[in-house]
Amino acid sequence: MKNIECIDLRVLELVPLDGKEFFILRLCSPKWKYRPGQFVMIRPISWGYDPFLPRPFSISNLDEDKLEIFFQVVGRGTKKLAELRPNDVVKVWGPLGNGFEIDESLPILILAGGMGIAPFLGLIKNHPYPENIEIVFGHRKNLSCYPLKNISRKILIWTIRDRSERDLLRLKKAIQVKIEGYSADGQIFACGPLPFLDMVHTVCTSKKTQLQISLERPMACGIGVCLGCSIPATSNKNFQVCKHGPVFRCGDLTTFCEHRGF
Amino acid sequence: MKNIECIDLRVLELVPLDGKEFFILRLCSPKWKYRPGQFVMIRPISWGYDPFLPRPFSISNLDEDKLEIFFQVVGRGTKKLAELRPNDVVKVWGPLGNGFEIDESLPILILAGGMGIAPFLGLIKNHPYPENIEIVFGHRKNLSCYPLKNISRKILIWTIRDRSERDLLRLKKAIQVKIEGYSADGQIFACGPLPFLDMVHTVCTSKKTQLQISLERPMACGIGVCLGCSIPATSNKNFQVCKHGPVFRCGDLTTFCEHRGF
Amino acid sequence: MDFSVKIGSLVLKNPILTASGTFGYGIEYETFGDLKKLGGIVVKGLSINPRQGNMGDRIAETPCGMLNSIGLENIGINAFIQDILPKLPYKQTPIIVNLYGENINDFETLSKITSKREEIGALEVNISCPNVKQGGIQFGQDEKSAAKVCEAVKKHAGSKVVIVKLSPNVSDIKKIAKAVELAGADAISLINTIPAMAVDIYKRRPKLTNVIGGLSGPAIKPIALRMVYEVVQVVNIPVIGIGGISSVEDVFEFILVGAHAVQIGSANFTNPALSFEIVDSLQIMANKLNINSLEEFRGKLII
Amino acid sequence: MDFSVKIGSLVLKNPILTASGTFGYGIEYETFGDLKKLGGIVVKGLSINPRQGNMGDRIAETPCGMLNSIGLENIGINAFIQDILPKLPYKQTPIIVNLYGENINDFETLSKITSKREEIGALEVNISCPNVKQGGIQFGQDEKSAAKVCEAVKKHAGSKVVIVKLSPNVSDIKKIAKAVELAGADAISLINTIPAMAVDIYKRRPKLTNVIGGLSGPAIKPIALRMVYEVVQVVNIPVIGIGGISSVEDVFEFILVGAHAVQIGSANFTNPALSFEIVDSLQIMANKLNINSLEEFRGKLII
Ligand SMILES: Cc1cc2nc3c(=O)[nH]c(=O)nc-3n(C[C@H](O)[C@H](O)[C@H](O)COP(=O)(O)OP(=O)(O)OC[C@H]3O[C@@H](n4cnc5c(N)ncnc54)[C@H](O)[C@@H]3O)c2cc1C
Ligand SMILES: Cc1cc2nc3c(=O)[nH]c(=O)nc-3n(C[C@H](O)[C@H](O)[C@H](O)COP(=O)(O)OP(=O)(O)OC[C@H]3O[C@@H](n4cnc5c(N)ncnc54)[C@H](O)[C@@H]3O)c2cc1C
Ligand SMILES: Cc1cc2nc3c(=O)[nH]c(=O)nc-3n(C[C@H](O)[C@H](O)[C@H](O)COP(=O)(O)O)c2cc1C
Ligand SMILES: Cc1cc2nc3c(=O)[nH]c(=O)nc-3n(C[C@H](O)[C@H](O)[C@H](O)COP(=O)(O)O)c2cc1C
Ligand code: FES
Ligand code: FES
Repeated sequence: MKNIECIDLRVLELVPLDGKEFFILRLCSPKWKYRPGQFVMIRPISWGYDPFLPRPFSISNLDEDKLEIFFQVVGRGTKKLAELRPNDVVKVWGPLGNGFEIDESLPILILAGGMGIAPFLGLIKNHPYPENIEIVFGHRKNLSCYPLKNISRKILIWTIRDRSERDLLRLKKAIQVKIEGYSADGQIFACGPLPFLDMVHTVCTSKKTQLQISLERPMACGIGVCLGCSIPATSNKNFQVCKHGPVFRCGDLTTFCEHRGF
Repeated sequence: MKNIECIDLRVLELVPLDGKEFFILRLCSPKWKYRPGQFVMIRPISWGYDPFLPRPFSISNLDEDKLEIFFQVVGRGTKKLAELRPNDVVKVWGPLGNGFEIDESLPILILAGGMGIAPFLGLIKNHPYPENIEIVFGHRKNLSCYPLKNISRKILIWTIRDRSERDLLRLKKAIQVKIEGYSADGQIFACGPLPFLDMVHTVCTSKKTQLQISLERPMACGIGVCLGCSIPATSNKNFQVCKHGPVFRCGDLTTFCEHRGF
Repeated sequence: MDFSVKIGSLVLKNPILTASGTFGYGIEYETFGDLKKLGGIVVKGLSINPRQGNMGDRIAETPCGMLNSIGLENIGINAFIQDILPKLPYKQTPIIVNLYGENINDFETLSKITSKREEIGALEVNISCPNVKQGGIQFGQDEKSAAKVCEAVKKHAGSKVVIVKLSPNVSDIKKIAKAVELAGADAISLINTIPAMAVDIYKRRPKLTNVIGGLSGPAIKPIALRMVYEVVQVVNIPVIGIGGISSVEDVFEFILVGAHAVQIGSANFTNPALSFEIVDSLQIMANKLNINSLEEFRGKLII
Repeated sequence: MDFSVKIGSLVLKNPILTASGTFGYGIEYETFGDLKKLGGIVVKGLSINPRQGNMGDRIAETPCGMLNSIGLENIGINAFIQDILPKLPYKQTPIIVNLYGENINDFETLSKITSKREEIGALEVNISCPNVKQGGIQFGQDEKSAAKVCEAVKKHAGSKVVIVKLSPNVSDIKKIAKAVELAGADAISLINTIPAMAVDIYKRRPKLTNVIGGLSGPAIKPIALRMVYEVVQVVNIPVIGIGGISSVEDVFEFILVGAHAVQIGSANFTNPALSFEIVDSLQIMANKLNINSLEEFRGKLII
C-alpha cells in the first residue's frame, strides 16, 4: 500500500459555521502529501468503545500547519465530533483512496451538492490557475453554512439553492448547460448526495462526457479490508469504494448503478 | 420511598488535589436536605451507552450553592469523571441510603481510611459542636490528596500514613486506644476500605462497642431494585446496602462478616 | 394518538412495560414518576418461598452493558401479594408477575396463587433465568420442557394472560416460540439475559462470584431485535420485545420488526426516570415517524 | 519473557493472531506495522471460486459493536495463493487460511489445495458464518455436521494444523466443541459473530440489505469469554479466543479463562495499528501481572 499512516493528532480548533450543524475541524498537520478527493478515517480517543467505528471524511485541506475537515452533523458520530475541544486527541489514518485525477492544464468543472463541496476546497485553494475552474454548487442550507468565503475571486461559482422541485429542475438545467461546455476538452468532477450524483451521472452518460465522481458508502476500515463498502464493478468483480475509489470514472460504475438505482 | 429525586445538574468546577488522582467535583445544588453518610448515583450525560452504569459517591457536602463529591480515580468510570468540564451535565439521583444516625449532643469518633473521609466532610463542616469531634485518619497517599484544609481547628485529627505492616499496626493501636475512650457514651462512625473496616469491626466487636460503619458494594441502581448490592443480614434475609445502608450498626452485619470474611 | 395495545385479553394503555428485575416491585419508582402512566409493570421474579439469591458479587459492568447473577432474590409470592400489591396502582396499570419455579410443581402452585388475585394483570413465566441451578434457563432451552411449563401454568391460570419469557441462548429461537404457542401461551416475551462472563486479570477472579451471569443492556439490543423479528414471523400471538431498550427510538425499532409491546430493562439503572420519559415521548416520536396508529408501523419493515 | 505458544504442531511467537475478515489478506496492514511481529495472520475467508458477497449495505454500527453481512466476498483460493501469499512474511509469521465451503466437497477441495502449500501455517475451518445461505453457520449449529466438516478437512490436511471456528449461536457450545475435538480438530477458535440485526425507523428498513448480520466488537466480549471458558473445561486441544478483544488487558482475560491464543477482530477497524501495539505491550502487561510465563497465567482463574 501507498504511504498510509495512522497517527494521533491534536485538535487545534473547531469552527462552527452558522449554527450547530456545520463545522470546520482543524487538526495538527500530519504533513502528508495528498490528492483532492482522498479522505481520512477519524476516531477521537475519547470515544472509547462507543461509538465503535471510525468515520470517513474528505480531506478538505491539508498543509504544513493543519489538516482541515469540513463536516455536517447528521448522526451520533458527527454529533460527538462537534463536541471536540482544542487539545483533544483524534486518531486519524490516511490519506486514503485514490482522489481525483487532475490535469492542471485543462479547465475544470466542479459539480458539488451540499457537503459534496468538501473534497474540492483544497483543490480550489491550491490550483495554479484558478481562472480555469468553474463550480456549480447546489445547496439546501443557507450559503453561510458552507466555507466558501475564501474561494478565489477568479473562480466562477454558480450557487443554486435547492428547496423545491422547481429549484431541482433549475439545478439540472444549469448542470446540463455547463457540462456541454466541458464535454470536449475539460474535466468534470462531481461529489454530493446520491440523487445529485444520479442526476449528474445521467446527464454525462447521455452526453457521453467523461466524468469523475466521488462516492460515499458506509465504511468500517477505510483501507480495503472489511469489504463493507464494496460495490459491484462488473458482474463478477467488486470495487471497494475506500480503496478503488472514492473517485470513479463514470463508465466504471455501470453495474453499481444498475443495482443501486442510479 | 423518601424524597429521592433524579435531576440533571451542571458541573460548576472540578478541582484536582495534588495531581490527577484526587478530585473535588462541584455540581449545582439540588437543594436537598441530606444526612451525612447518604450518597448519590452519578452518570454524566456524555457517557451515552458506555460506561453503562452510574457510579455511587458519598455526598461530601451539600448546601444551597453546590453539591460536592470527593473522589479518587480508580477505574474507567472515575477516569471519565475526571474529564468533566464546567457546564457539562450530569444525571444525579439522591439522597440515597440511610446515612449516619447522629446525636449532636454526644461526642463523635470518626475512623476514616483514605477515601472513607468523604462522607464525613459535610458532617464535620456543619456540626454545631466541632470540639466534640475527634478523627483518626489512616491514609496511603500524601495528605495533600485529601481535602482536609478546611476542617475546623477545633477538631482533633490524628493522621496516620499507612505504607507498611508496621504503620498498620500503629493505626490499629491508635484506633484501639481511641475506641476505648468512646465505648461508654460516645458515637463511633467508620468508613474506609474493607481491610480497614475489618480491623475497626473486630476491635469494636471485641470491646462490645457500638459502631456505625459505612459499606461499599458495586451498585447498579442505588435504590434497592437491582439487588446487586445485597448482603446477608441473617441466614434468610438480605440487606441492600444502597437502601438499608450504606451505614450499618456493627451487630447487624454478623452474617455478612461470616460470609465475606470480615 | 391511541397507543393502547392488546396482549391477549389484557389491554395496555401504551406498549411500555418495565422488565422484571430492573424495576423492583414498582413502588420504588414512585418517587421518579407516575406509575399510572406506564403500560404495565413487570415485577421482580417471584418464587413460592423467599430467596436470598446468589452469594457475593453479583453485578459487573461490561461494554455497553452489564452482567448480573442475582439468582432470583425475592420476597416470595405471599409477601408480594400481602405487602406490595395493595400499594400498586393495579387498577390503572396492569401488574404482571414474573414467576420462577424450580420445577413444574412450583410453577403450578404459583399459577394457582396468582391467578386468583384480581390485582394481577398477567403472568410472565420465566423459563430463561441463567443464574439459578434448578429451573430457569434449563427449561427455556428445550422445546418440550418449555411447552410443559407453559401448559402447567396455563392449566391453573384461568382467564389470566400467560406470557412466556424466552432465553436467547438457543440455536433456534423460532422452535421454542412455536412450542410455547402450541402449549397455549397468550404471548411471548424475549429476550432474557445472555449467559456471559467477566474477569479481573489482576485479582485473577471472575467479577461475579457465581462466575457466569446474564448480559443485558444496549450491547445485546441487536441480538434481541433479530430474535423478536424471527419469532414474529412464525407465531400468531403477540410478542413483547426486551433487550437493551434505552430510548423511544429503540422502542419503535422493536415495534417496526413486529413487537406489540416492549420492556425497559437495565436502562432503568442509567436513569430511574427513563421509563416515564419514554412514555412521555411516544407521541413526539409518532409525529416524527408520521404515523397515526401503532398498527401502521408494527411489523412494517420494508425488506 | 517467552510468549510463544503451540497450537498443535504450529508454533506462534506470541498469542496474538488477527481475526479472519478484519485484517484483509494481511498485506494491507504493512503500512501500519511490521507483520513479522504478529503471532499469526488469519486471512479473510476463502472459497474455491471468487465471491462477491451480499448485495447492498453490509455494515452497520451498534452499541459498542458492529454488524456485518459481507457474505464472504473473497478473491478465491487460487488468486490468494498466486497473488498474495508470496508477498506475506510466511517464514516469520504463520499464515492461517480461513476456509469456507458450501458443502463437504468444497471443504475437501480447499483442504487439498491449501495443505500442499508450505507457505500456509494452518487451516481455520469456518463453519460459523451467519451471512451465507449455504454452509456457514448451518454446519456449526449441529454436532454431526460440524464433525463431518472437520473430518473432511482433516482427511486431506496432511500435517497441517486444523482449527475449527465455532458459532456462538447454539444452546450448548460444549457439545459442538467436543464433537469437533473427537473429529480430529487440532484446535478450536471461537467465537464467530452472533446473528443480529439493526433497523432504521425513519426509512423503515433494515440497516443491512441482507436484514440479518453478525454482531462483533466489545459488546460480545462477555459472551465470548464465557464460551471460551466453558469450552476449555471440556476439551484437551488448544482454544483460540475471539470476540471484542480491543486491548492487551482483554488478551489476558481470554488467557486467564484458558485460551492459548487470541484473535483481534473488529477492533482493528478502530485503530489499524492495534494488533501491532498489542504485541508491543505484552511484556509490559506481563510485568504488571507479575508473571514469567503464559503457563503461569493460562486458565488460572480462581473460582
Ligand atoms: C469517502 C467519504 C468522504 C466523506 N466526506 C465527508 C465530508 O467531508 N464531510 C462530511 O460531513 N461528511 C463526509 N462523509 C460522510 C460522513 O462520513 C458521514 O456523514 C458520517 O460518517 C456519519 O456519521 P454519523 O455517526 O454522524 O451518522 P450515523 O448515521 O449515526 O453513522 C453510523 C454509521 O453509518 C455510516 N454512515 C452513515 N452515513 C454515511 C454516509 N453518508 N456516508 C458514509 N458512511 C455513512 C458511518 O460511517 C457510521 O459507521 C464522507 C463519507 C465518505 C465515505
Ligand atoms: C455508597 C458508596 C459511596 C461511595 N463514595 C465514594 C466517594 O465519596 N468517593 C469515591 O472516590 N468513591 C466512593 N465510592 C466508590 C466508588 O463508587 C467507586 O470507586 C467507583 O464506582 C469506581 O468506578 P470506576 O469505574 O472508576 O471503577 P471500575 O472498577 O471500573 O468500576 C466498575 C464497576 O464496579 C463498581 N465498583 C468498583 N469499585 C467499587 C467500589 N469500591 N465500590 C462500589 N462500587 C465499585 C462500579 O460501581 C462499577 O459498576 C463509593 C461507593 C459506594 C457504594
Ligand atoms: C439485575 C437484573 C435482574 C433481573 N431479574 C430478572 C428476573 O427476576 N426475572 C426475569 O425474567 N428477568 C430478569 N432479568 C432480565 C430482564 O428482565 C431482561 O430480560 C434483560 O435484562 C434484558 O433486557 P435489558 O437489556 O433491557 O436489561 C433481570 C435483569 C437484570 C439486569
Ligand atoms: C467485517 C467482518 C468480516 C468477517 N469475515 C469473516 C470471515 O471471512 N471468516 C470468518 O471466519 N470470520 C469472519 N468474521 C468474524 C471475525 O473473524 C470474528 O470471529 C468476529 O468478528 C468476532 O471477533 P471481534 O468481536 O473481535 O470482531 C468477520 C467479522 C467482521 C467484522
Ligand atoms: S471501508 Fe472497509 S473495505 Fe472499504
Ligand atoms: S444498587 Fe441496586 S439494589 Fe442496591
